[in-house]
Amino acid sequence: MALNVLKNLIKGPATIRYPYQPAKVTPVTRGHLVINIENCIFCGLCRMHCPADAIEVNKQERTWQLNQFQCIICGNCVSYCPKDCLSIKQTYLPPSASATYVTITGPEPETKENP
Amino acid sequence: MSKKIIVPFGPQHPVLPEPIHLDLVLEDERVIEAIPSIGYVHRGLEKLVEKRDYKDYVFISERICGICSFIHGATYCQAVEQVMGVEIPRRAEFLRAIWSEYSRMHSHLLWLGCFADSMGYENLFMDCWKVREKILDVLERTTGGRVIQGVNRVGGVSRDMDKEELNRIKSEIPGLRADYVELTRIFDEDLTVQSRTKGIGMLPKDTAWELGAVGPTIRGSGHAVDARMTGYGAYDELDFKPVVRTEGDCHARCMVRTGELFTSLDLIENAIDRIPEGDIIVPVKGNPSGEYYAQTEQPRGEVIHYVKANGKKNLLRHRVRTPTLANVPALVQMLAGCELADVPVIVLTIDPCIGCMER
Amino acid sequence: MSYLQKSPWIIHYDASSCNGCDIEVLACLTPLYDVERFGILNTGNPKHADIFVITGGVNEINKEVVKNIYDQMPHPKVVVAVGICACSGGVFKECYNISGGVATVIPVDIYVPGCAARPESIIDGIVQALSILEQKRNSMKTGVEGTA
Amino acid sequence: MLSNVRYMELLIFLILFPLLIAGLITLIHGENFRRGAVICGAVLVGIASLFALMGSVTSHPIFYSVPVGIIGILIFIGDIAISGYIIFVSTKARQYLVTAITIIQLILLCAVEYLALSDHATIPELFLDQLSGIMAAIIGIIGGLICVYALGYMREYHTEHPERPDKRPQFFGIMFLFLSAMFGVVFSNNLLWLFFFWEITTLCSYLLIRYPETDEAIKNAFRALLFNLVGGACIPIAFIVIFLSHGSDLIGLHELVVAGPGIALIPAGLIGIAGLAKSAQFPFSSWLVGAMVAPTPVSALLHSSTMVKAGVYIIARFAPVFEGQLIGILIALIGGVTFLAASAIAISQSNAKKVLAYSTIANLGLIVACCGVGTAEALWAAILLIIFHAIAKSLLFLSVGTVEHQIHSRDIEDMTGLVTKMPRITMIILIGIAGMFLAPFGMLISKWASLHAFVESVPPFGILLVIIIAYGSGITAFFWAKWMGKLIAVGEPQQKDESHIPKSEKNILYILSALTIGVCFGFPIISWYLIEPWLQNIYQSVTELISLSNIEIMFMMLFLVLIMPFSLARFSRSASRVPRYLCGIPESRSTEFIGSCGITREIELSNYYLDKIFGEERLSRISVGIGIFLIVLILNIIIVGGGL
Amino acid sequence: MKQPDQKVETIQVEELIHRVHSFHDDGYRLVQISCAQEGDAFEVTYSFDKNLSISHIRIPATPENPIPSISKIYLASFVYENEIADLFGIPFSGIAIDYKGTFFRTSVPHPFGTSQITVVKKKPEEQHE
Amino acid sequence: MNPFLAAAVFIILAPVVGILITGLDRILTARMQGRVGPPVLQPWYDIRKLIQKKQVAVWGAQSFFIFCYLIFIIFTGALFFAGGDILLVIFAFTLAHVFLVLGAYVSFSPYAHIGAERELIQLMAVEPMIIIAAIGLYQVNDSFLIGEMADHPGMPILLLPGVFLGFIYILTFKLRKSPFDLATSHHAHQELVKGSTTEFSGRTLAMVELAHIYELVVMLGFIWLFFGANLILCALAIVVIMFLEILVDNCTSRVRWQDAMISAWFVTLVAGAGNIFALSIM
Ligand code: SF4
Ligand code: SF4
Ligand code: SF4
Ligand code: SF4
Ligand code: SF4
Ligand code: SF4
Ligand code: SF4
Ligand code: SF4
Repeated sequence: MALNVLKNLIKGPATIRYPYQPAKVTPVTRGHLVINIENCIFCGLCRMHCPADAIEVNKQERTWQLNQFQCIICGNCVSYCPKDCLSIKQTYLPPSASATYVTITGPEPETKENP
Repeated sequence: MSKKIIVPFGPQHPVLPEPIHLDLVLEDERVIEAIPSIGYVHRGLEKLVEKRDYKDYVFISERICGICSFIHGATYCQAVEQVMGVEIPRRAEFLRAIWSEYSRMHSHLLWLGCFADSMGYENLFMDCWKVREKILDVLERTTGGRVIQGVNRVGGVSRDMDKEELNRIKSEIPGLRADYVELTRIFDEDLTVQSRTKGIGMLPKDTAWELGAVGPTIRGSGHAVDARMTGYGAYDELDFKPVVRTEGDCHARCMVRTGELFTSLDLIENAIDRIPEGDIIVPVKGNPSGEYYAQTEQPRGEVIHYVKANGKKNLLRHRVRTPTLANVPALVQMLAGCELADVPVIVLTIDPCIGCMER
Repeated sequence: MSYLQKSPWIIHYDASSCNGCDIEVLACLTPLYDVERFGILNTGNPKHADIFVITGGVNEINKEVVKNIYDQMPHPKVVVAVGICACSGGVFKECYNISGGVATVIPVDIYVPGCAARPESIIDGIVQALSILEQKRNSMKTGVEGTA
Repeated sequence: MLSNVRYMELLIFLILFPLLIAGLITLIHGENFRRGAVICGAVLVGIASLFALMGSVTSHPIFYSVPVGIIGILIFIGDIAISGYIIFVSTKARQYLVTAITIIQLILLCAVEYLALSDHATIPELFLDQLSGIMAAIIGIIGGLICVYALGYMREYHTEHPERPDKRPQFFGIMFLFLSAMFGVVFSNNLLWLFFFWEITTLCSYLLIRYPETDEAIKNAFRALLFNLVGGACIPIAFIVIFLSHGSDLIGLHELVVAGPGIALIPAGLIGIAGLAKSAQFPFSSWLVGAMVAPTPVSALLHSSTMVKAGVYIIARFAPVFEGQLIGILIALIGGVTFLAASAIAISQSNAKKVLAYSTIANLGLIVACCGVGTAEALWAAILLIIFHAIAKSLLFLSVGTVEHQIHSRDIEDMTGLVTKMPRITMIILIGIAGMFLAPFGMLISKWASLHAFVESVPPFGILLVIIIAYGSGITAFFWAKWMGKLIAVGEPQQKDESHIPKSEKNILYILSALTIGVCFGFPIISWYLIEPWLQNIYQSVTELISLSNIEIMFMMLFLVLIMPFSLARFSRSASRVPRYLCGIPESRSTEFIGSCGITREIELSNYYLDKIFGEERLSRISVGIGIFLIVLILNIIIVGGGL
Repeated sequence: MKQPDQKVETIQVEELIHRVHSFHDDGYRLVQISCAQEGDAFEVTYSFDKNLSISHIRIPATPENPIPSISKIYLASFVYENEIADLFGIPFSGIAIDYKGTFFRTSVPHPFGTSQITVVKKKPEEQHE
Repeated sequence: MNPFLAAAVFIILAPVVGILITGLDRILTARMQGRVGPPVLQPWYDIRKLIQKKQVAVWGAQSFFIFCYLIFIIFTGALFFAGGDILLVIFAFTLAHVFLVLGAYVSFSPYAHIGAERELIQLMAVEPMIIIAAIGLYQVNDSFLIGEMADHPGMPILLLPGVFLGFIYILTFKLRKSPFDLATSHHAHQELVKGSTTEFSGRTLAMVELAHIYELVVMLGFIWLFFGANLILCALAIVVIMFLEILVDNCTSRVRWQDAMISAWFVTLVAGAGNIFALSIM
């Protein structure tokens, strides 16, 4: 053990000096969920299959709502979304001091008038 | 007047990574009686199976435990697949085996670290966890999650490893092996570690069997009980020999785990050599009906996932018999008559996974 | 900057998590992340601790335990809820035995998301907690006792 | 200052007056009379002994021949009477071993008397020097206080144990008889006298130990008798040796010591063995532990502060003879082994009186070790030890007795949190304990002195003793500190209740605590005016024993220790209260928690007793073995030395 | 790879002790005891293992009639029996170490023994203060 | 130097030296574990932080005993550096520790209680060796006065190799380092939580920490005595010994109390007592 210890001492620390150095990320890291609301058709499939119940979809008001502090970033919704508008970003959400941190992505007004 | 010391040990206690409680009755520092009490992590997640789609439930089953998370997910999928009669692609089974073995290594390294820490060997704890980060790097690189991988799906896995990745993994193995040799040497030969582990927490061969211990706990007492020997998934094709020690003390259980680090590396190498090309997932249609007891080997021992379904998209019952629960009777047995200083050491040698024990 | 910010000692408790976040909290102490750089020590004893790092959604019997630990911590103190479970209950929110987030039991100052929360996230969370700690100390000095 | 003759009258008063009181108390029953007589007697004896102490200051030893020749005969008759009584009771109780030894002793004594008749001694029978003065003061003051304390104690004792026969008149009679005998021991110059008084203390001890009249008490009383007789039997042998080889002129204590090691060594060795038995050194120690069945004042008087001191007193008298001699070294080793082993055994005991008993044995061992070494410095330490120990130990015994009557247990474990129930008594016990092992209190000063003394003397044996003390002091700290901890550890505060304690008991305890602290301040004075002149007389030249700067340091420490408690109030207010840490289990300020199986459990926190390492039986067996080995070695040297 | 189907043998409660005894005498290891509810009926399944092959026996159960504990034969059964007693409300008689309902302390008694789903939706508003 | 001046210098400078050494110790430990570690002044920050915290206690008397502990440790150190009698220094040291133990007992809290018992076991293990070291130094210097020992022109260590060895052995107890950190540990993960200090908080804990720092300096003072007036060598020795202590701390697990106590006694007997015994024969 002594050898090991001395080796550590000589080799210098293995520490990543986060936050002064960037954090480790890989291309497949699951950081947080984002939506490209333009394509969303508010079908609610993502809501149905979210194991954490983190999504609310309101078809009438055309809102898609994510409780980011409830989403477990499993990516299940991504695989169920018919329009592929959901995706997972590699950066993770920063900690926050507010308890009910809820992101509401506002409705995209209809551009096409129905006849 | 009795000369007793009655001490509550846990639920919040720095040597316990997870809450469990023991009423310790001591005389000087000798443990006269140790009665465990659990339930501090009982969430009742099995009940969620009645609410969630059986496919989405995979993510919950993964969160039974954050350490052997992968194997929980895989075993659940395996159980559902058996009920539904789904034959999943061979490549998926190999991938599951590779990730399982990585989980096992990460779990064992984590355990070795906590074990060292329970004896007050902080440096060794740090070393073990340093090596463990290398395993986590591989897991994150291949699945996207450090501790919760989230790649299991009913019908296969959701992520593949390409040729390049497999080669990279393989090329990293010799380095890991060297690290393991170093760690094993310390756990095996260091005098203070020996004085804290040899002859401590004896679990004789017969008792271990009688009490239904599983995993390294029973393998340290001389029984070759390892669910991988049943050849589930890809294990039927991999060369596998369980690590068994006969001493039945804390040191033996520790050495079983260090031995299994090498076995896991061998299995991974083996799997990479033999992994077939092909799909990684098959579409699963319909709802399950029937029941199945899926049995796999977690780092802590054999786990049983039981599913029962009646043709609805929600299962009727999901029940997990985790290795820790099976090892609790053995723990009670081992604690009687030990020293207070040995309590954390002995508690840790069953590698208690309270999270999965209580679901 | 006060000395409180230079020497935050933490206590970690697993109030019914899946372990994923716990091991990440532990990982913060280990060489790769080494929070002792910030003077952070894991004391394991509420009476020495300044920061309560808590994981998991608090189950039935843990409510009392969590409250007890919180009460035993001397002022000023902050609570950091690590992981989705601790923030809101996460996947287990609807379980019968889960109260749904630490905030249902004790006041939480910082929420660290992630399932499991990554070590970097946890470090960020603790660093954010430090300034809250400082605020609480100031309000304590001016006579207004910290919350609860 | 009084004249010499006055002093002699004082000595005779001190011997006879308690005897008178004893007779009165035994004959005239009635609570109030007894009360008055005991208090008067104690006060007068105390004052007289103080006079004796003052008389011994600065003056040379005063010798005095009793003008009445018949007393020698009376003493011989007394000896025979004592032996006869012992033979009577021992045959009745079928303790034939005791009978046999008494008969042997009687035969030896007759031989001595035969020799004495043909060679009538012309030495002064009584004398007074500083050591006698100190001893007399201890006997008079502490003994008197204990007798007064016993008044209240024995009343409670008999209400608690109605089944035991109430023989209080005899009890107090024997107590005073004992005081008388003790004065006799320390004032006698004629060894024949000394032996007579010596035998009386043995007898008193026997009678008082069997006072409760339980089977255990009777058994232990006979054990005490047996061991003391075995030791006592060595004294007549010593007389025979003296008479045969040097004639009656050396039958005086002073004369014998002055004669020097060449002549006195063998008798001194034999008398030393008697002293070892009386001061309960291994292998004789078990009688003292057994004696703890007696009521607590008896334990305090006989078995800690006075009678056992007779044993070390006699060894101290012969210390100059032992200096640098093999016999002295062996005696010192017995003391050392006893100190170490008895301290170690004390760790495994939870019975407060047994702890006190073993610690008494240990301290006596240390004194014996100092005397065996026999240098001026060592003797200085020994006498300081005698003083400090007598005061602090009697304080401890008496306060434990008081606690015992209040909580109906003498188990240390039952004293948890006593500080809330009986804060004053607890303070007193704490002072007593601190006096036993903590700097800057008495025993520690003496330990410091003995270390200084041993390190230079009789190499390499001195170093051996130093090593023994080094180990012993750690061990001592362990068992005392854990007891202190028990007293102040407060679980659930109890109702404060000290009202049932008799006033007399409380006052005695206050006086003794004051004395304990007082001698710490006063020890330089005692040293300058009493001990150093005495040593000067014996050793001619005495170097500076304790430097002024060290005294200053000790005073500084003492001062700090004494002012510290005044800060207590500040601290007890400043913190806000939170429940104790129970791993997160809520506790709500009581000492209960809900444990496994939903059972509510009480926290219990016993001390450690480390039975596996310091078990009584194991260690006793080993150390009795060593003790016997060393005694046999001494006897061999004596026989060889005598034969040559 | 498809594993072979599993056979579960249903027996009567009365036979239980006898059957468990014979498993024990044959050198089987107790693997687990589980319980499931279907409609109003409960079933308790015991699994034993020897030489890598598992056998299951099953008995019907009700919350009214206690099942004899097998902890005299396999001590380890006490964990499973306490668990089933607490979660399903099915009583066992003569458990070697009986926690008397404190093994799993749950917010609702016997959460698995009631037919209504006890999963409740919690609002984020339910917060401290 | 004037003894009073020396004592004053100790009281003022010891915390500075002690904090620097402890800080370097923590960095070195971290480096040995492959970590970066805290800033050098971390122990100082810790103490200041603790003073700023609100005070909580089970019983107020706890703080009283700890205050006594601190005062007597400082007194011991002052006495030491003023050149007093070494035996008195040792006894004052014991007195101080008894106060610490009593402080732990007062709360009637399980872990503090066990910590107190273990603290006493440590005291029992360590005390013989310290006294023997004092005696050994006396044999070499012919004086019990530290003042005179410090002026020894030669190197007492040459005559006292065994004593020195034994002293280094028990130094591990005194510095609360693995494998002998029985009663309380710098690291959280141990079976006794924080052992004897479990129930202390805020200012009380700060006093404990400060006392530990004074204690460290006193213990290093003892090492100095083994090198007499040879200051450079002494400084070197202290560096080497501290390094070795930290190395051992990092290379061992905590042993059980039986092993700790018996081994300490054994080493004391063989190395320490053997050494002074041999010296007395010579
Ligand atoms: S990532 Fe998972 S938890 Fe998050 S919203 Fe999508 S399905 Fe729900
Ligand atoms: S599944 Fe996709 S398209 Fe449907 S609501 Fe969700 S995000 Fe919109
Ligand atoms: S032991 Fe249990 S909790 Fe741990 S990883 Fe395995 S399945 Fe998960
Ligand atoms: S044993 Fe512990 S670490 Fe492993 S899965 Fe269970 S809770 Fe997690
Ligand atoms: S409800 Fe949330 S916090 Fe509780 S266990 Fe489940 S996921 Fe974790
Ligand atoms: S947030 Fe995720 S990883 Fe963390 S405890 Fe909860 S389920 Fe486990
Ligand atoms: S305490 Fe016990 S022995 Fe003493 S008097 Fe009372 S009952 Fe008798
Ligand atoms: S309830 Fe009683 S018998 Fe049962 S486990 Fe608890 S203590 Fe033992």
